Amino acid sequence: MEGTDRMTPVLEIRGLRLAFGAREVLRGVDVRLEGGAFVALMGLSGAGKSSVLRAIVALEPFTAGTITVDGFTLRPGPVPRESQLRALRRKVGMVFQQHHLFEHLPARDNVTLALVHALGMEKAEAERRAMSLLDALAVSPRARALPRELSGGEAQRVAIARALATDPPLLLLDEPTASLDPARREELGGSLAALCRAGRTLLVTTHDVDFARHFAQQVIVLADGQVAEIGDPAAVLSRSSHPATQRLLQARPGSRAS
Amino acid sequence: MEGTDRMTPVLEIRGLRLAFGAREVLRGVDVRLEGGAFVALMGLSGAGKSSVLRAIVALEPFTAGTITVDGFTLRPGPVPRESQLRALRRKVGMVFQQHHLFEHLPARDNVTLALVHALGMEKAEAERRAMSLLDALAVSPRARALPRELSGGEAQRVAIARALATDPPLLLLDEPTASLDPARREELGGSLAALCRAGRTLLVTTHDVDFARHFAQQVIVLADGQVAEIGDPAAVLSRSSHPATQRLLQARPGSRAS
Amino acid sequence: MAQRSFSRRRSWRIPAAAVFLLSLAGVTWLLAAHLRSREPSHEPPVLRWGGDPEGGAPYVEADPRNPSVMRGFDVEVATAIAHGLGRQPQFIPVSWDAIDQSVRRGDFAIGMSGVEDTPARRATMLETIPYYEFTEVLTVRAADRGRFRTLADLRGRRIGTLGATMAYALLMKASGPDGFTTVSYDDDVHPYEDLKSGRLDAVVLDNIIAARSMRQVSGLYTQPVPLEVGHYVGVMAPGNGALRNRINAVLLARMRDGTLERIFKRWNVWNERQAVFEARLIRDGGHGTVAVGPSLPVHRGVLATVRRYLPALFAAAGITVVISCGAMALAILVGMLIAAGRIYGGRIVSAALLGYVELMRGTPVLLQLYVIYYGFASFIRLPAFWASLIGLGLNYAAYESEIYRGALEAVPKGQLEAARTLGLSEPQILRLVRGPQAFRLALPPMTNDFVSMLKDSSLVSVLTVVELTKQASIFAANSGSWVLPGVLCGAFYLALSLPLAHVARRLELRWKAPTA
Amino acid sequence: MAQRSFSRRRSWRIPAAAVFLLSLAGVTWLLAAHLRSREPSHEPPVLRWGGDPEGGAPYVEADPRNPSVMRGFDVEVATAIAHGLGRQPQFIPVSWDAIDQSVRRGDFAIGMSGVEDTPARRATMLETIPYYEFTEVLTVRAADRGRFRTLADLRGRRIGTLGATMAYALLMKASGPDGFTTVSYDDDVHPYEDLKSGRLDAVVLDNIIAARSMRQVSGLYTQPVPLEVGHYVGVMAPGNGALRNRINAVLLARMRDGTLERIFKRWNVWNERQAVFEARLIRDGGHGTVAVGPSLPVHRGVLATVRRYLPALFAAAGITVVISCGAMALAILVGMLIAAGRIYGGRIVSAALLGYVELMRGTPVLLQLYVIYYGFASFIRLPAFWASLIGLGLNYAAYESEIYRGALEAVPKGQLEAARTLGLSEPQILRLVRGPQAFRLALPPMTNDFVSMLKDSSLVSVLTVVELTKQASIFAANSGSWVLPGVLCGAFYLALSLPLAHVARRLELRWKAPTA
Ligand SMILES: Nc1ncnc2c1ncn2[C@@H]1O[C@H](COP(=O)(O)OP(=O)(O)OP(=O)(O)O)[C@@H](O)[C@H]1O
Ligand SMILES: Nc1ncnc2c1ncn2[C@@H]1O[C@H](COP(=O)(O)OP(=O)(O)OP(=O)(O)O)[C@@H](O)[C@H]1O
Ligand SMILES: [Mg+2]
Ligand SMILES: [Mg+2]
Repeated sequence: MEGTDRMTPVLEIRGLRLAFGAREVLRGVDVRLEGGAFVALMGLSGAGKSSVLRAIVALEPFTAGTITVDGFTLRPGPVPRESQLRALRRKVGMVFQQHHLFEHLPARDNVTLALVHALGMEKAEAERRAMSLLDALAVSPRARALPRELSGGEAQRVAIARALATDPPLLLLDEPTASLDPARREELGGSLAALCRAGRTLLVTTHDVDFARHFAQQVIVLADGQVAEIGDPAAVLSRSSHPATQRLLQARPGSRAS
Repeated sequence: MEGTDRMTPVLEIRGLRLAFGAREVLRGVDVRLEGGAFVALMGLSGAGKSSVLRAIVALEPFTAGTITVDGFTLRPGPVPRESQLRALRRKVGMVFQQHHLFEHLPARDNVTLALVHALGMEKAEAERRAMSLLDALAVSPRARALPRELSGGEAQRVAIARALATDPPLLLLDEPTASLDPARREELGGSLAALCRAGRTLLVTTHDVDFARHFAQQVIVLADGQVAEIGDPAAVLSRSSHPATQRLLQARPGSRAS
Repeated sequence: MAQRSFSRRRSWRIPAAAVFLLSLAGVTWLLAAHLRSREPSHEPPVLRWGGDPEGGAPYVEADPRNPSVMRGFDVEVATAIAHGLGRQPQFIPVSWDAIDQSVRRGDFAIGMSGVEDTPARRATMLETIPYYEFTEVLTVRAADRGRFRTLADLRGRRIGTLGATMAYALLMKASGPDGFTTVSYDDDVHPYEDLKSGRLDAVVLDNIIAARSMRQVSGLYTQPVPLEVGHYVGVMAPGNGALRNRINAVLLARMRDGTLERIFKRWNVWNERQAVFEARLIRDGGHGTVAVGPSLPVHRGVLATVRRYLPALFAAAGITVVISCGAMALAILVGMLIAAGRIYGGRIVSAALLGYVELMRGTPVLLQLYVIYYGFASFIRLPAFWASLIGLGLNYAAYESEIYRGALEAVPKGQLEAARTLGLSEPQILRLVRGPQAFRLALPPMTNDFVSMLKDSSLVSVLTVVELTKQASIFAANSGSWVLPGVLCGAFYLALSLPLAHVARRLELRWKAPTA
Repeated sequence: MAQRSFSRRRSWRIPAAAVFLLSLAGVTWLLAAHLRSREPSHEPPVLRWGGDPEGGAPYVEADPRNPSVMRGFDVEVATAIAHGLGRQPQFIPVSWDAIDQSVRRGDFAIGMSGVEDTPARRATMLETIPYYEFTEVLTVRAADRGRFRTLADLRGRRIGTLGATMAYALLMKASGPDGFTTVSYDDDVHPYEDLKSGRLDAVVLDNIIAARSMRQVSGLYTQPVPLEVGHYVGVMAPGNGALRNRINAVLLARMRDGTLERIFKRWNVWNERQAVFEARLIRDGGHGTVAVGPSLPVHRGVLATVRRYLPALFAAAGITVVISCGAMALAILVGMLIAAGRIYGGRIVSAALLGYVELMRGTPVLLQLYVIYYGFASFIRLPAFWASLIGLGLNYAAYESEIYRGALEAVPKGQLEAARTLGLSEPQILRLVRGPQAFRLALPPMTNDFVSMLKDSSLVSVLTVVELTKQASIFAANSGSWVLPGVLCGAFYLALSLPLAHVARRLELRWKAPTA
């Protein structure tokens, strides 16, 4: 109700409730992202971060609330048929926590597949784009390897490249930093920041406080199926007094060291 | 050759060379762990950390060198048949980077399986042990969930519980912190530290510098298929001048912040 | 609960659809059988007619003075017809129970060899008007002429007859109420011999055969009261209507001018029953005459026939189920062992097993059944039932093993590695981790095999085991048409496989793909 | 390279093992056929002997005065034998080409109905010493008596004979060098009629049949020079040796006391050839007499016979391959559509498809073939070949669809979700992500079906298509034994399925399970 006067959001989640069987995981989540935002979604393991992202890309049915992506609205009830999701698919990209690479295709073809068949790009051009992306993420040497031949971090970066390839206006990344070494995280953070400077909108779940603090413009803390706290990373992650945030960070080494 | 006078090591790797096809990933790795050690194995993504661990548990054949676990020695060439590895299996436990939970069994049974069938423990007792472990890792509420119903972090913790259950003298953990929130990491670090105080030996790969610094007694940096640097975490991770270590940490937010 | 009721609804929907389609097919077939025309574009100068030389006198027999020349009243009637059509008769020898198929195939235009007018035949073939009226009579040992006057007197006794005849149908119907056993023969000599020798207590066949046999076998007595009235007709291919009508005309004409009477007298099968019968036919110009009172069992039509054969079919279906299940159990067991051997066994073991698989898959199971039943008989003489079960089982084991091998190899290696590092032995891993997950992958193809096993089990009939298909073909031989038994047989198999497939689907849902 | 050679070695090892096992089975069988004894524990007072009443005079025919009494020289010889053994003869009617099986089954002790002494029969059955020596003679139109003196004169012509006879074997052998066409008949009347009518240029049959037919069909001429010498023997079940020897003794005795001569004279089939023949037999007491010079083709033994039938078998195998491949292609195509429909289609669609699957899986394919070939004939009259191909294809499609459905559902859902979020359409996902990974899972069961399709294709012989099994059974009928054709047939199927299985394995290795 409030804030409708502000510029129309790229993503708006209202009172999202989501349950697996009897177990209600999300109990009314409200999120609002303007274009060009870089938002970190944090919370305890099992808090429901992945569920939120999966709900946004219409992979998880939800019981109440609405999800609106740039005009396209998802409603409670069974997931709509793919044919009705065309519009949504063009607007949102996703990196899965478990990567979900196409096991029968080499790294490069994992990236080009959508470019060629969904965007109808020339094969040669698609491969150029794929290689440049893999290069930027420092996995181009493994471009010909099958997913089962990749290391954890390499697989993760290929998955990121695959999602970046189609260059969707809204990008959801589920724990993209999980198995990256510090240097790679830095690089990833940098390129993501560049992306949202270019107008893309990013919603990133992460357990890496430093990463969130240095790259996100805003942090959303998910707890007990609801948004516990929203705000500037520095504020939330350093000086927050909110119990949920405390629970998430309380044991943070940095804080203990001091 | 040197140091044979010291107490006999739990794990000794000598000149380990490992190649995938033409690509040589490990080019002479030497590692030596005494009982009760807590060692962090670090390195760029794709450096070969997982390969080292997999080689130790005889899942990856290697081309040169020897791996000796508490008297049991692995040699180059094809992986020996399972029947000849009985001794090794009882000595080493492993947590996989991709978890590899048994998809058809609920979380709890994933933990009890080995207890009942490998150690011949009473079913009831096995379940008590499993529940207490899951409890310690805060996933006991999901004990009845199938792996596909677990969140990334929950799956990871179940995998850890499964490895801890059989309580092997040498424990290899591949990125156990990857998808854990800061609080869970702290708890995990704590319980691991307790384990090695109880005499277990731990070799843990991680990209989490803080985790390594606070819990490991020793850090091994893997680079270009060899051990680039080895030493006290504080020293290596804060004041190291070694180029490989620089490459790994150079972008570390902490260092930059200063 | 909701789940249950849902699945029940589901389980209903399927048979509904299936049975609907099945009956559709059946009906089309029957329909087609009527519509299909085989009439030649221009009529040849000869009339090809088919008969069974084995039928013997007085129907059709080879002239002893010149065996290639046929004689008998059917021969003469056929000749009369041919001449009436201005053609030359040409005789085509055919075995009696193949007459319908042959005429349908167009081997000859009309079949005449003591061919009876039966509902089954009328449903599928074209019949001329009847040219002879016979009666089914009860023959007993002379000594018993007082005791056994009617079928009712024969409760608990054995009555013989010729298979695929009206007499057989008549007995099948009466056997229920009157509670006697019907014994079907393939020739009309043995029944009377067995009657004399005491193996039977009575024989029911038509008066002509009875008379003929009485002349050969002494000490028998035929009860004067007929059990049933029937007619000999010429049988023609459906759609051959034009010719049929002209033949009917000729037959009527020959009745009027007494030609038929002379023929029948010459073979002394004429009696005043014929006089009455022909008079009636001539009166109403051959119309509606074949419609005999509904009281007569053979005219009870399809449903009654079906009801008559159901018990036998059910029993046979039982055999089919037992053999199929037994063989499948064996196949699954051996198949698992082979699959395990091929994956875990050494070079030699897996090579040998591969050889077994390719040999069993590559050669016809029928051949294998022969080898097991006859070939091994010198070493171990297996009863037909066990030979069938083992033969089918070992053959299917080869197929199953391939299915399991594929499924086992499809289980994610990571889980196997995890299991190893946990210290589980390979057999344990197979039993606890790999097998369970492979099983679900194997379930659909396994169901396929189980379902086709039901039908392959019909092969064992070559080992003298009477199962569903065999029983159906006996039924077919006796009802003189394959249509009804075929559809029934299909329905039975369907009824067996549907629950099977349903259970399999339930299992599949239960162990939903873990990767799902 | 190394890979190649390895796989080659492998591909050799398998057929080796397989063929070894196959021949093993075959040998066991032959062996067993010899060893197996069917002799009854105590001899009955009657001698049951089997003959074919259709054989007609002078062999076996029904006495016109009393059709249940048989007459003919075989009848009298059999009677002489029975009396010689101090038994009563009991005649068991049997169709000529079933004599061997029946006697083997123990329906009667000895078969005598112009039964020829052939290598095949000698290999599998027990033969008495020959009791009559006949000759194979060449009959032509009187007009051609000058042109067609020998088989060599008949290059490019059509020669008729009776199937399953020595004459047939003789022609099969000569047809190669002399380049004429052999036409096999089921009865011995039609060949001569067709010869007269010009459909044939010559008929080769034994002198007795020739003489008989010449009496009935005019305008024919039989060349005096015999093509071949053969013998009639009594055929008995293997292991019945004791009785056989006593029968041989009786036969020799009857030759000495001239009984046989009188019999043959009465049926005027006696000639001085018999005198010489009997004299020789009596001289060396019936030993080694049947061993006729190796120059005679029918005594060339197994290998020659095989070589003779190979071309026909190869041709038939071709049909089998074409139909199997065609049907399998159809099955795969339709199966994929059904599987896709069941997974992606709405409630109604998938329910209907499920109905189709259950109906096709649940009912015998034979029934379906009948419906398609005969049932639909009124709407669309399919040629047998196409009906077979379509029938098998549609039936197997049901099985394939289940395999694909299972495989498609086994592909990790996560990858499908990823594909969706990338904006790929469901058809694209099926084609690019799901299908390729499912295919490898489906490969082993698919191979199973392809291999069994090869053998199921034999069912189409009911639609008059002559494929491998049918050809083998023709072979069997002509060589009078199922053993050799059976083993050959099996070997052919094996030879067809082995490469198939091998290719499948290569494919499997190529697309090694991604999860591996
Ligand atoms: N398919 C499912 N069926 C049942 N429960 C599920 C399913 N998927 C997730 N859950 C449960 O829902 C809760 C939220 O899962 P989710 O993956 O969103 O957590 P998360 O915030 O992503 O945790 P993590 O940081 O560990 O990834 C978890 O407790 C999980 O066990
Ligand atoms: N099965 C395989 N076939 C071919 N190459 C492989 C295979 N497994 C791993 N590699 C390659 O070997 C290198 C080392 O892999 P490894 O998993 O040990 O790296 P890592 O140190 O564990 O990396 P990460 O931190 O991302 O897990 C990587 O470049 C990887 O691509
Ligand atoms: Mg998550
Ligand atoms: Mg790794």
